[in-house]
Amino acid sequence: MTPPKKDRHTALAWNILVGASIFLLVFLPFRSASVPSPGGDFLTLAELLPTGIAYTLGITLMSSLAAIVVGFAAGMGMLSSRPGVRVAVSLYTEALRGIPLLVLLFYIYYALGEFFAVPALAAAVFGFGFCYGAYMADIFRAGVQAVPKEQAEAARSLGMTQKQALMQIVMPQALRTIVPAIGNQTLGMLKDTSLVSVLSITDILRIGNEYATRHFNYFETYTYIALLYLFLTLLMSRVVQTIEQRFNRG
Amino acid sequence: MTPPKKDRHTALAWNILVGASIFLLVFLPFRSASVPSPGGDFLTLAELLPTGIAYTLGITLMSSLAAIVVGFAAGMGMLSSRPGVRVAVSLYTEALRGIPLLVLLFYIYYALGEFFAVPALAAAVFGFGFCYGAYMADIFRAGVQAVPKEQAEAARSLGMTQKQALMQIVMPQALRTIVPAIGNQTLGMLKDTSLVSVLSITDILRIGNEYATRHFNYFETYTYIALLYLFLTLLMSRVVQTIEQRFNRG
Amino acid sequence: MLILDGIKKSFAEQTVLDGVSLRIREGERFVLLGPSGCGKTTLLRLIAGFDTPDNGKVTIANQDMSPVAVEKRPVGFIFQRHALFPHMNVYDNIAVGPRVIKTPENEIEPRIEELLGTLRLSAKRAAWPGQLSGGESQRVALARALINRPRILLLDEPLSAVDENLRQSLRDELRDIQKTFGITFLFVTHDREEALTLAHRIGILHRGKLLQAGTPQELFEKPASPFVVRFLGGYNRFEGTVVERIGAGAVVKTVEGNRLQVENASWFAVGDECDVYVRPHHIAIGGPSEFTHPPNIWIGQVKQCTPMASRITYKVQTLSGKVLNIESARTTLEAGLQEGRQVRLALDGRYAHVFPRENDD
Amino acid sequence: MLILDGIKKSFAEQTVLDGVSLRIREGERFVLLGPSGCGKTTLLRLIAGFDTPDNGKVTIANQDMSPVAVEKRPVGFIFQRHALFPHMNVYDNIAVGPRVIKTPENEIEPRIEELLGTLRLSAKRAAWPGQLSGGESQRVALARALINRPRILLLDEPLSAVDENLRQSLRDELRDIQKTFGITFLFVTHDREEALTLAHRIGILHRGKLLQAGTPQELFEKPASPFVVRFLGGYNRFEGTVVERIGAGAVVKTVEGNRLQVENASWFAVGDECDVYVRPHHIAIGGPSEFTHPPNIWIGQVKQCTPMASRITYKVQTLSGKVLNIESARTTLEAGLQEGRQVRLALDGRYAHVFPRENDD
Repeated sequence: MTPPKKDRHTALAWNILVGASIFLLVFLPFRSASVPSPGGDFLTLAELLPTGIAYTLGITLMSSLAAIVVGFAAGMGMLSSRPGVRVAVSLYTEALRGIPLLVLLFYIYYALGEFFAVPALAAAVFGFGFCYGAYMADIFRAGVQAVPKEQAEAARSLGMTQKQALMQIVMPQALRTIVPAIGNQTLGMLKDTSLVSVLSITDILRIGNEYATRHFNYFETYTYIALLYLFLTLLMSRVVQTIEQRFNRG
Repeated sequence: MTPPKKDRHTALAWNILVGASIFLLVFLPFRSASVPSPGGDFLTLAELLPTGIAYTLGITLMSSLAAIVVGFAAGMGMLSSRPGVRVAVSLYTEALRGIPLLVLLFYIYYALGEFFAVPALAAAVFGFGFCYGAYMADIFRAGVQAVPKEQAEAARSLGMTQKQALMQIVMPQALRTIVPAIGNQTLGMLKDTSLVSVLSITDILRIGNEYATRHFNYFETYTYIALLYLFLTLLMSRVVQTIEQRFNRG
Repeated sequence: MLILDGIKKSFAEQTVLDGVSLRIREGERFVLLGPSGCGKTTLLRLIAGFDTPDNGKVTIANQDMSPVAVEKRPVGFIFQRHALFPHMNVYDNIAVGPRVIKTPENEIEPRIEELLGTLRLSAKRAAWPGQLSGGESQRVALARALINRPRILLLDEPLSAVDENLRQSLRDELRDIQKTFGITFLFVTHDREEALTLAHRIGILHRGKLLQAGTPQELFEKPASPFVVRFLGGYNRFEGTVVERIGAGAVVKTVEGNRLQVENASWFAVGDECDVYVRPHHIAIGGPSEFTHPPNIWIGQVKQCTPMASRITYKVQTLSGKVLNIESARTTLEAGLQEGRQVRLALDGRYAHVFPRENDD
Repeated sequence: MLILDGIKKSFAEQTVLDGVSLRIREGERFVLLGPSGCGKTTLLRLIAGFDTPDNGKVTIANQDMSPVAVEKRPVGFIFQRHALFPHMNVYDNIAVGPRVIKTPENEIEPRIEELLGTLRLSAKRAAWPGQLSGGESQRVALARALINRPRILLLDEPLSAVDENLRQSLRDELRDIQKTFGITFLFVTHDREEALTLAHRIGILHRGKLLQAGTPQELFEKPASPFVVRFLGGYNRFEGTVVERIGAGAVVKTVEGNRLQVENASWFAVGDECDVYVRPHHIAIGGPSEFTHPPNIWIGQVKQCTPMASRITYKVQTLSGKVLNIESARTTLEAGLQEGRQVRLALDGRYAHVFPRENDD
């Protein structure tokens, strides 16, 4: 996906950044721990964070699954031969792409919360699923459309029905472009999960916020938090890249 | 950019959504105004919002300008013949793309705030500028690289120096792809400005939050806020589309 | 075998096929030849069932195809880029057809092995489509289609994506395979040479109409329209008026003022406006002392002389100003007549084709 | 005019040009012909200064080009897709060169007007590049290059992106423009016919080496290497051994067992292994009673007979099993010899080219 020209420098930058963030992630907590804790709390940031990481990664994973389900359904709807279905899907995708994710989260949690109690975690997963689903719909649609039309036609002329051709011939090929693109969306989600901190979910950022406020230690805490996110996204981007390469080769 | 196949349904969806949001934006405030105000505040949401809209749009505009400046510089750095420059730019873009925008805003406002006082507005514009700049760098790079190599070579063989060829021949053509892409980034920024509400800037979302909390009127307030964002992004997406079409035609 | 009857098809108000009727015989290699956009691929797709005609009927082996779904039609289709399934190896690609109709694997295997043997593909049984050469890929596509035992094989420019220097040998291979299997071929191309090499009969399609169908020989000797002449090779066109009738022939006076005696013009009367077509190799070229006998001896000056491997092509300007294309065989070591030289030309009136005046393009 | 002296160039360890030396004369149309990847475009780019040779020297009009920057070289470059600047109209495109060196507008205008007139572009003065036809776009590219009064015009396959049926007329136009301006042309192409039509002299480039440079006539009659024979047209290749010397000629026994008497083989001794090339049109074909006189009368069976507009091509299998390509002029109304017929062949030993045995590709 990235043009080959810049690959070498990007790879170098990746190595430097991963190295630096590991170094600082290991080094910084010890300094933090030595700062006197006015709140009387003896837990260091590093001890508190595993919960946050679990929430962040857990929400990312669940949201990604939700978005894939929504996106697949909407994407197939875009390819439907019935105009009504296509208009309905367009309404959904255009509306969801027009509303900020943070507003959507507030809407689900507080506004819909007036009618039935929505747990924060559910609100987060629904919000991400519907928001990202609107983008993933396009990924599924484009993936199917990127498979040359002759593939389906060849399958038909060899005796397959339309559905057989879609599932046995077109989809396996479409996944080559769909899977890496979903990986990139999930990477974006990993960063966007920081928004759930406003719903009082104790993800990485929320824990950082609370720690920083309690200890009046903003600089080191936020540096640590930023590096942690950087480390996680760099790691995940490597995973996505590997998937991408495998799919491009295979 | 969008494949022609879905254009018709997207356009229809656009019309329906704009129509519906205008209708609801006009209709809802009257109902809201009739709700008894427990806080004794007689201002309606509609009266409070112009400030929020001004902040939201103002921050979008300033951030976009900042990101264009940063992105142009970084993009040209990517095309530099000096490897050191290219690595430095890669470090910047990879790092900034790996840190969530919300974390970046906290970092600038609170963490760097330990050393020098950063006004919230400045923190927002800096955060957006550097975060989106990392993406715009790629837009500028790709825009220049998308111009066929022969354009620059033809210019050279007609007597232009390398710099003359870049500025007089390549750049004017690169803008055709760069300007619409910047428009799309700015559209994303418009939505992302909702994050500045956490820095206590009274943008649309912040005003909505405060109003909803004070009046215990979550459903109608957030519906109104969501529709307002939807209306603004739909409007802006039409502007971007028009620019895109003009650039593709010209 | 295959009968097309008054096929019409439009897309978005544009007529692509405008009443095409055609009969193709069992075991024939029939080539549909025409420029891009003439409707030839559309016609093939209608036969395969990928599209539906607005009007007219497709009959294969005495069966009307209108109610038959794509997957049930007794046709094989070979695509431009062969359309092998990239996620299956050669064996599985070929097995798709029999597997869809639930043929037991132990029946499929010997059939595929036999086909692989016949088509020199046995060593490629487990290869992936991406690892095949252009020729192997074509043979796999053929095997995949042939295993279903179709009544007719439809080929949509399968050689157009192939490298120039491979094309000749793939063409020969296609011929051989058709002979081996004795299957009816309907081949579509825009490449004249390909059509001439492959076809028993050629149908010339232009703007959705079948202008002529016949053997290559018939098309050259009795072209049914000016387009057929123009499309099948180089030509000189003379606009003129019939000034005299001689037996079945006539004398035409061209707008430049030359007199041209032609042999086959029985449909024309004195005074009729007409276009006369003469192929470059039907004009003999010689020094100022040659061709002393009328008719059709013209004088000119060589403007351009290009030696090719087996021929020399000339552009000669006649005294009247008209520039003629001339082609002569290159059987001697001579370089041909130099540019600037005065020459005499002899136009062979036996091979001139006369048509009523055309005014469009 | 242009002198290339031992030009070498490698990209990433791959040798693209391997010591090319060449002299091009003032006012000459020189065509560099070779298959894709032979290094011809690289050579052109080195002359223009877009790349730098690893070794060797480019001299234009007695001036060494090594220290001269791209924008200062006295060359014009015509790109494959013409590379007109899409954001400028025709006039401004042409004006780029003079404006860069700050020529006053009132001097530029008459020069452009004159060029536009000569090139039949006056009506297109204000048109945008996207509105031009292929031919107009080529003329604008030429005007843009010519206004700078270059010493030599470098053309990098400018016709390869053009539609097949336009190509012939654009070729003629290029010739005419070169004649009008009398400028030196260095034209690069992979298209044999294009080269033959355009060139005073042709240089055959293969794998970074200049195999031969000469007039088309010289290349056909005295090919310097087997590649030159093969690249310039159809051929039959016979592997054999010299079994007898006769004057300057020899008798070659082919591996299939046929005897082939050739005329020009003075470099060979009895026992030498050699390859003999005979062009398809240097083999005469006739019924069983023709060509009764030796030498080089072979017997065979027609496997394939394809009538083209002016020629008939055959594939004939000789008794020894070898399949020959044969081409004969088509001057009669006859359909040619039918497939399956017994025929006699007469190979013309005067036009056979003999080379030492080649073993690679």
